[in-house]
Amino acid sequence: MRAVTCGVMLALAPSPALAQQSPYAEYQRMTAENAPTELFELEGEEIWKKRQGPKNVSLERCDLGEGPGVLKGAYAHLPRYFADADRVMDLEARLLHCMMSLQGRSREEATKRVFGNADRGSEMEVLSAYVARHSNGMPLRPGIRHPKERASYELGQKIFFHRAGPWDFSCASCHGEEGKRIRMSELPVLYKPEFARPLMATWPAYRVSSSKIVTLQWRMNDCYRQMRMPEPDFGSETTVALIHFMTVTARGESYRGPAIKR
Amino acid sequence: MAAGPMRMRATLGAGYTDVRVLMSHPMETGQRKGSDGKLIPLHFIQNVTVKVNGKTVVEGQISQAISRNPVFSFRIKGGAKGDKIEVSWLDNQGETNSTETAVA
Amino acid sequence: MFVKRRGLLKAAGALGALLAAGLLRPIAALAATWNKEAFAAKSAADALKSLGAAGAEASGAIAIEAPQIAENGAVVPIEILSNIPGTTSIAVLIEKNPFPLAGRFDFMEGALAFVKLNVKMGETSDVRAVATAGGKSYTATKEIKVTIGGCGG
Amino acid sequence: MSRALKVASAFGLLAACATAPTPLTEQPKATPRDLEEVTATLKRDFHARGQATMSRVELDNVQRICNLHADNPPREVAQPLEEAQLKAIPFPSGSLMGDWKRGERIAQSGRGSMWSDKPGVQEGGSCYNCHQISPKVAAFGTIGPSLAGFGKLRGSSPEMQRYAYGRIYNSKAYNLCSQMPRLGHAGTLNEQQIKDLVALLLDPASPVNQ
Repeated sequence: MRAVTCGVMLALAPSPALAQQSPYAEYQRMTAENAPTELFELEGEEIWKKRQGPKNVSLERCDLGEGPGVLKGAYAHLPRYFADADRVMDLEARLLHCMMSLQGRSREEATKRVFGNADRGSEMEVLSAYVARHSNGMPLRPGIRHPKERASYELGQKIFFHRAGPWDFSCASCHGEEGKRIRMSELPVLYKPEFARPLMATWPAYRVSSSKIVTLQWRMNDCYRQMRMPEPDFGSETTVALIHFMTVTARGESYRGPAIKR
Repeated sequence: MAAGPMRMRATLGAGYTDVRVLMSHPMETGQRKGSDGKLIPLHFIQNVTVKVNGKTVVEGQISQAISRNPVFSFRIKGGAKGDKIEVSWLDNQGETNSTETAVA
Repeated sequence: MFVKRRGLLKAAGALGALLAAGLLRPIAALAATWNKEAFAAKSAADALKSLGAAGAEASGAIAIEAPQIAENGAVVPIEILSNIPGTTSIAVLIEKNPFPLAGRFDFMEGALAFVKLNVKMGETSDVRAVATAGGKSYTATKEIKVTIGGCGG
Repeated sequence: MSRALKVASAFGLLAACATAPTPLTEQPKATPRDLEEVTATLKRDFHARGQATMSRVELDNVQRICNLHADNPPREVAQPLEEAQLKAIPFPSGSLMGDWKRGERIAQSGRGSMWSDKPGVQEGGSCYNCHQISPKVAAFGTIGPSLAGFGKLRGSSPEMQRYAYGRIYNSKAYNLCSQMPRLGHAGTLNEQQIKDLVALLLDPASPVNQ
C-alpha cells in the first residue's frame, strides 16, 4: 500500500515543460510520432522468444522483477535489487543475467557484441526496446527501499560527481550546470529532477544519427569514452549505479519510450 | 544491411483509416563510406504500393532522400474493421517485401 | 543475425541475374514505374518539368506540417495534405538537396491525398509540395532549418 | 488511508515516501573515504582499452582537491597547487604563434586520447565543443566562455601569447578546478598544436579577430 501511494503521489508531482522550451521541441515531437522504433521492438520480440544457448531455451521465463516472463511494468521498476543475484541490476544487467542463468551462455559470449551498428543491431539493444515498450505510460519507480538499492543510489551519486582521467571530467562536467551546450546539443543537468525526468523517461531510444536503438549501458560507455577514461564493464556496478541514481532522480515521470534521440 | 522486416498498423480514424508502415531498409545514397573506406553502393526503395482489399489505392515513387528505415503514413477513405491492407516495396537492386494487416 | 531477406527476387536464378544487372525491370512483380528523369534532375524546376508540373500555381490548400528547425538532417518528418478537390498526386521536393525530388505519390479512388514521411536534408532548405488535380498543378513551400550537433561521438 | 496521508497527498507532499532520497540542489563535496571507495569501484569495474589504460583511474592532487571541495577550494588550498601547475608548464622560447589555419582544424576536431583513437597525438582539441571561437562557426558549445574577438580585445604581446599557451597547456594553473582539460599536460596536444591554437586566438588575420 505504501509503495503504491508513493508512486501515485510522485506521479502527481508536476513535470516542468522543459521539452517545450527547446527550439527542437516540435522536431522531437514529430520524429517521435514517426520513428521506426517498432521495427526494433519486433526484432526484440523475436530474440526474446528465440531458443538460444547451451540450454536451448528462450528468455520467456526471464524474471525482470515482476515475476518470470512478466514484461508489463518491468522496465519502469528498474533498476532494482534481485535476491537471486544479490545485487542491483538495470535492464541490461538483468537480461545478461537471464542469458547466463536461463540459457546457460557464458558472460564472454553474451557480451561479445552488446552495442551494434546501423547495419546490424545487437540483441541487447532490440531486447531493451521490446521490454521497455511494455512500460509505456507507467511512472518510473526504481527500487530504493532495500539497503543495497540505497547503497547503489548513493554510489551512483558519488560517481556522477567524481572527476578523474586525463581530462579531469566527471559526469557533472557536462551535466552539472544549467543552460549549457556541447556544440548544438543541450545538456541536461542530470542530478536535478526537472532535467532527469524527461530524459530518463525516453531511454532506450532510436538514435537518428546512428540509425539504431541505443541503450543506457551504451550511453554510460560512450560518455566514459569521451571522458577519455578506460572502458566500464558492461552491466557493472558502476554503470548500474549511475543509471540507478539518475532514474531515482527522475522517479514519478511517466515512461514514454522507446523514444527518439538526435 | 539487407532489407529486413516490415511492420504495419491500420487504425480507424475520423472518416478515414490511418495506415502507418515501417520498413527496414538502409536507403543508401551511394555517398556514404563503409568501415572499409569504400563507398557503399546506391541501394534504396523506389516503389511503394498500398492496396485495400486487393485494389491499389496509393502508388509511391521515392528516392534515396527518404530516411533510413522508412516510415510512411497514408490515409484510406472510410474503411471498416477487417479491411485487408497490403503494402509492398521494390528497391533498385530488385529486392522486394510486403506485409499485410487487417484494419483494427 | 536476425535481419531477414524475405522475397528476394535476386534469388530467382537467371531472371534474378538479369534483374540485378538492371537489364530487366521487375514490372510483372509490382507493375512499378519510376520516373528516372525526374529523380535525376538536379534542380527542383527540372524535376517539376519532368513530372509535367512546371508552372504550378501557389495554393493555400496544400498543408505542409514540418518542424521549423530540425536537429538532425538525417531524419526530417514531413506531413503533406492536399485539400484541393480531386487531387491525384503529391510530389515532395527538397529544393537544396543534390537531387531535389524525394518522392511522388499517386492517389487512386479510395485514398486521401495525404502522406507522412521522413526525408534526409543536407542543409537548410525550402520543402516544396506539388499537388495535381484535374490536370493542373498546385504548390506550397515551407522552410526547414537544419542544424548539426554533437561532439563527434 | 489515514487522515494525515490524505492531507499529504492533497498537497502533493512526499511525506509518505520517507524512503525516497531528497534530490540534490547543488554539487556535493566528496569525503576522502568517498574518493577511496569510488576509485576502488572504478578499478574493479573498468578495464583498459586501447590507449585508455587503467592508470587513468588514479587521481592526481588537483583532482583530489577539486573533488573534496566540490570544485570550489579555499584560496589558500588552491593557490599553491595552481602555482605548482604553472611551474610545470614547459613554455617554449621565442614566438608562441603558430598557424591559425591549422589551429582552426585542431579546434574543430573532437578526436584524441580516447580508447577509440589511434595512440599518439591526434589533431584534436575539442575546443568548439565548449567555446564560441570563430564567429563564422555556428555550432559551438557554451560550457566555456566565448573566445570570439579574443586577440582583438587583448592584442598579441609576448605576455598574452604566454598566457594563451599556458591556459591551453594547463588550465588548472590559472583556475584550479576549471572544467577545461589540461590539454598539454594530458598529452592530448603537442607544443606545435598549442602554438597553432594560440595563433587562432591571437593572430590578427585569424577569423576569431575579424
